[in-house]
Amino acid sequence: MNLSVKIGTAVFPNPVTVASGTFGHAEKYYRLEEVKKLGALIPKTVTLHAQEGNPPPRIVETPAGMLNAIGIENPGIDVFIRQKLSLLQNINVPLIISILGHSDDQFLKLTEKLNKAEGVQALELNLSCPNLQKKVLVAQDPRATSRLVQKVKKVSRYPVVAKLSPNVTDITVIARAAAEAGADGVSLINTLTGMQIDTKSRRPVLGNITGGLSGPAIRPVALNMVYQVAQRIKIPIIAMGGIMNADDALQFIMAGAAMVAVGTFNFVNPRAPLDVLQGIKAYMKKQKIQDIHQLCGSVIAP
Amino acid sequence: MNLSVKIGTAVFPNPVTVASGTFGHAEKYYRLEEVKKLGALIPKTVTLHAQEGNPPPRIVETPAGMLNAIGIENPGIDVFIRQKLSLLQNINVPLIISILGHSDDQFLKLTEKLNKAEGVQALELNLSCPNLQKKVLVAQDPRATSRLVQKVKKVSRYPVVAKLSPNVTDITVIARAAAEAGADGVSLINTLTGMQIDTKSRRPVLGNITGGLSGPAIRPVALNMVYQVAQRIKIPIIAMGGIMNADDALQFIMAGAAMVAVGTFNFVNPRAPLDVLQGIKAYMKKQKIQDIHQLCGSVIAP
Amino acid sequence: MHKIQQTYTVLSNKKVCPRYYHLSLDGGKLPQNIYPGQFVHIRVREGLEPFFRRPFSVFRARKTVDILYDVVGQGTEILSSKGKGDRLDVLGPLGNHFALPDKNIRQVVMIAGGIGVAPFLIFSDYLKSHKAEKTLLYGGRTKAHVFDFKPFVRNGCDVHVATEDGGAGIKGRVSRLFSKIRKDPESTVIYTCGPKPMMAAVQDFARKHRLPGQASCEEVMACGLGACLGCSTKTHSGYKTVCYDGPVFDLQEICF
Amino acid sequence: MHKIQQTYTVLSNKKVCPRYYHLSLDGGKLPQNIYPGQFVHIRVREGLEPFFRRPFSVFRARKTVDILYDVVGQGTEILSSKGKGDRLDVLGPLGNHFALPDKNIRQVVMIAGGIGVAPFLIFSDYLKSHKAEKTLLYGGRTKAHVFDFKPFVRNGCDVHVATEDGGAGIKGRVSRLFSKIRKDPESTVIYTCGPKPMMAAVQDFARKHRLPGQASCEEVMACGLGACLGCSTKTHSGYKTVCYDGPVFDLQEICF
Ligand SMILES: Cc1cc2nc3c(=O)[nH]c(=O)nc-3n(C[C@H](O)[C@H](O)[C@H](O)COP(=O)(O)OP(=O)(O)OC[C@H]3O[C@@H](n4cnc5c(N)ncnc54)[C@H](O)[C@@H]3O)c2cc1C
Ligand SMILES: Cc1cc2nc3c(=O)[nH]c(=O)nc-3n(C[C@H](O)[C@H](O)[C@H](O)COP(=O)(O)OP(=O)(O)OC[C@H]3O[C@@H](n4cnc5c(N)ncnc54)[C@H](O)[C@@H]3O)c2cc1C
Ligand SMILES: Cc1cc2nc3c(=O)[nH]c(=O)nc-3n(C[C@H](O)[C@H](O)[C@H](O)COP(=O)(O)O)c2cc1C
Ligand SMILES: Cc1cc2nc3c(=O)[nH]c(=O)nc-3n(C[C@H](O)[C@H](O)[C@H](O)COP(=O)(O)O)c2cc1C
Ligand code: FES
Ligand code: FES
Repeated sequence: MNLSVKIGTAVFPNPVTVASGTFGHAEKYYRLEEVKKLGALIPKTVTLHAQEGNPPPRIVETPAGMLNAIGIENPGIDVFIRQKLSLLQNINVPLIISILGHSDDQFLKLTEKLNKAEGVQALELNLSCPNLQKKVLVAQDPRATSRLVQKVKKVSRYPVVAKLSPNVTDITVIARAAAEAGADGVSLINTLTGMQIDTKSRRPVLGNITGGLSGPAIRPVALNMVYQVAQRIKIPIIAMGGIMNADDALQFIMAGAAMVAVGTFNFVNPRAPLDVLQGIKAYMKKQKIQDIHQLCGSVIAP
Repeated sequence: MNLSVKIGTAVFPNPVTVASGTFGHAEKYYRLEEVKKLGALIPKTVTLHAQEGNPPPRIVETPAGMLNAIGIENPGIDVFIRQKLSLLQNINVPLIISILGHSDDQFLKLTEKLNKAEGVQALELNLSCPNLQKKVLVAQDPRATSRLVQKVKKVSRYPVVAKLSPNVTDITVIARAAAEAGADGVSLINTLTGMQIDTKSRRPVLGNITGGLSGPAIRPVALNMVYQVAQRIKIPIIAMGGIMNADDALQFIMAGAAMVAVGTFNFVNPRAPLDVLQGIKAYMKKQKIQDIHQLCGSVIAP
Repeated sequence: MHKIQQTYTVLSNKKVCPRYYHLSLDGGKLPQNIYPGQFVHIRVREGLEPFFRRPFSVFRARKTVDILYDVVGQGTEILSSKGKGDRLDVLGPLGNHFALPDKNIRQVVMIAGGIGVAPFLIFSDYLKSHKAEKTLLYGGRTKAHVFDFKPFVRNGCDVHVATEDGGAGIKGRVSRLFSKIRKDPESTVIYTCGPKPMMAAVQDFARKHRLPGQASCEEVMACGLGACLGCSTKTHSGYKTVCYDGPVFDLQEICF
Repeated sequence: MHKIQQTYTVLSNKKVCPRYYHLSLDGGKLPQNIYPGQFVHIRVREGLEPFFRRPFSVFRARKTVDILYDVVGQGTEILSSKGKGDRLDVLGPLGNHFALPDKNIRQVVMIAGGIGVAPFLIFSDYLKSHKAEKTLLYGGRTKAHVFDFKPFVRNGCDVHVATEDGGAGIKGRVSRLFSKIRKDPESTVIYTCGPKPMMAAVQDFARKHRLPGQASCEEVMACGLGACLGCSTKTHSGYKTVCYDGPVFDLQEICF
């Protein structure tokens, strides 16, 4: 059974990964021989300088999902490379590093620093974090997306994946801009902007006022976007948004995803990514499918 | 206790209504003396000509919500006015009639026909139905929104409310276009486009392939949009999206809504609109709030 | 707000065969208002999971309101865990009902596939005083789908059973029992409820022999009240809601 | 995939006072690995409602793993319905733990508000062999929040109780019991767990008298593993995750 997938020149043993910001401390809590079975890991987004993140509360449960406004808390790229990257490399699983610059220049600096590091398979450009004090995200503007992808592609020794926002009128326009600018893949979706109010105190529940909605609640939205994008562009899609189990993941693959990431559901069931992988294999076996590429985009729609 | 709210020149005894497409056959199934307590009813969208709707399946459950692709099945405005309007008028509750034209001209014809009818308090222009075979919705284009609102306003003898789509990059831009064009209010949100696939048959679950996501799952998205729009425009907002109970409704009112509509949750608990109304009254009593306007937009956010 | 939304107490909830449960609700005044073929729409628990109510044909409505159900997913799973004294939020009765056969009818044939048998017990209660011969043709997948048909027999029904694996009754599909049907368009009438392919076979048979009939249909439902237009099914006169225009349709009307 | 994700069987789940329940899990080898102050992260039922797991301090870890909990919402409501033989998906042990007091310490003061008492029984188990005087100051809202403190007494603790309505112990807040604390920075150490305003009062008191101490904090949690950075709390050295960097922090570090 062939499960391996490619993004640009990077090869991943299978299509199952974890979404940025939803998986960590594997070295302490996980059986690494199990983590190693995944197709890739995508760690929390790293920025050029350390960020302390947003004031708490940062998360709240919502119906079948959650809001988060972490604010990309991270130690900055230098500390990341020095301290975390080697822990991750020890797991011996392909790594897709998610980066976010607050300017084109910062994206380039991040890329250059990672060019010098070892054990990285691809870059994911987070163009879509809704929890920073920006009015317009890069991924809400096709020109900005195009320009940034082009610049990073010129510099990067790794395949480059653009992570897109669902908070747009037509995500296919942005995806096409990324593809035409040379991206090797796109990741979708990041979170939908949302809010909750505590009626007792009359205050927003989140310290940041608004946050990003994720989890099973948004899965139908994510699936539609993956389906629409897959109709329009040829580069591989890393799909995420509410995936809890193999059936969910298969829906995304049938809609056209090359890889699938478990995000929020890691918090509910840390075993979910492996369950997804096993479930995909079981489905392929039952349906006598030899190669995952036969499933990719196989939805039968008029 | 004053609960009454105004939209343009129309006065509603209280802020609680039901969302278009989610309430019907009151004459057969409801105690009309109870329905009469609501602030308004918004019946299913009516088009100029009868529409048979989309092929089944038209609905599917999703985590904490549902997808629908009804396709505005309706008997057309003439039959509506002849047969349904009088049944609705008999209830003796203010009516906001939702209309949808497939061209500016159709919107105007609908308006003229309703101008001649009796017992209508306001019009809701459905600019945002995602289940018709259109590439771009009116409510995804500020210019189209502005033009259409202006045209209808010129003709309509009723206050005009523009119903907006959440499938946009920045809903405040569309809301502002509607407000500046003279709309007396905006309704938000309509459904988010979504999809589900049956992995056994590898087919989309819905006959229409995609549908609109509604229900508690999308409430945080709706609340954020209402909050953002309320910061930017002065005209009243009719808020909807996942409201199940008074606490949900109060969140929307605090975020800036003048009225709140129960939609999908009518299917789960038909008593929900009245529960919401009672709960709002109980909250106001407890908090010693005399006038609903003191609550509207009262969220405390930096 | 709703005339028809009530909370009822579970009186009993028992397995009647390996596949089916029989739930009895203390229906208050509800039973008097129920006609054969109507259904109840049950919120199997508070909260959002499952999200929709679940529709079930009324199996019997005498002092209690009863349903017969198959555990096929989360909703019916939860229902099967209910016990005496539990309370359920119920909408009903909903939908239209079977038309009672004319006086001149001499054979009433009820053709049921699996759990589709549910509306026929209450129907046979209503038919008790009707002079016609009453024939129940029941097709189940296995013996596990066969329960005690005595209440039907007591109502004067001839019961014939077929199972696909031959574990009970004759072996084969229910269509192997069609020989029990008198092919007289004037005096025979068919009522059917079950999986679509089975009802399509009944439709073919009835068309061929010009037998009149009705079918009770299923679609996934949200409101159950004809409000959302979500449960529409295709008929030769356009889309019709199963919950409001149906669930009972003229047998030849439906596009299976 | 997880070293620490396991399904455990409920051994018992009993009300110990009108407000609190005591749940015992057959913890397998888990108890040996638990230190006082650590917590377990429980999926109270399958499905999506509630969505997050729920964190609970370990109350005791001998052969079984025990928690003491207050029913405050949906998650704890569901937990209270569990009975012997039910199975629970548990992550744990998670977080850091209380630092054991040095040998020179002569009074260990545990200051608990309400359900914040939970981590102190296991702590007193660990302190059994320590020579220091062990003092538990417990503040509850009403008598309904007071349970049997014998296990603490058996561990050699002096237990003092205050309730806001005077229904048990002395009347007033737990701060009225601070007189039991020896104000010697060299030989007294404070551990506290409870509502923020209470811990803030303890912090003030400790600062004033220069007493060292630790506090166990709470925040809403998603992962419980330090992965999501969602449970961060403000400290004088920046945001720290309660689940990974905590739940136990230096008493003066936290910005209440
Ligand atoms: C008018 C009507 C009368 C019915 N009467 C009975 C009855 O008397 N006894 C009985 O056991 N069942 C009856 N059903 C079917 C019953 O409603 C479904 O089996 C039930 O809703 C499944 O719920 P679940 O959560 O257990 O399964 P799910 O997990 O929701 O689904 C399991 C399977 O059942 C199908 N299903 C789900 N909802 C429906 C639905 N509303 N109608 C048909 N199929 C559905 C799904 O597509 C899936 O294949 C009736 C349905 C209708 C529309
Ligand atoms: C490290 C840690 C240890 C804890 N130990 C215990 C314990 O030993 N016994 C015990 O009864 N409780 C303990 N709690 C609190 C417990 O987790 C919450 O009471 C529980 O999650 C509430 O769930 P619910 O669904 O019943 O209530 P919900 O409906 O979720 O909420 C009810 C109230 O509890 C608050 N709440 C919800 N989740 C948390 C949370 N994670 N932390 C704090 N408050 C919360 C809500 O804001 C709300 O005010 C601990 C919390 C943490 C973080
Ligand atoms: C707590 C949390 C933190 C996240 N942090 C990041 C991040 O740092 N970078 C990023 O690109 N996406 C981040 N995301 C978004 C997820 O990677 C993912 O795109 C999104 O949550 C949708 O998938 P899901 O529904 O499976 O979680 C975060 C999501 C959550 C819930
Ligand atoms: C079955 C169904 C039918 C709907 N039909 C219409 C419609 O005809 N016109 C319209 O403007 N909105 C329609 N809507 C959208 C709702 O009015 C509402 O805007 C949306 O569902 C969000 O609110 P909710 O989450 O409370 O349902 C429909 C929604 C559903 C679920
Ligand atoms: S279920 Fe809503 S119309 Fe039938
Ligand atoms: S709960 Fe995720 S970091 Fe603490």
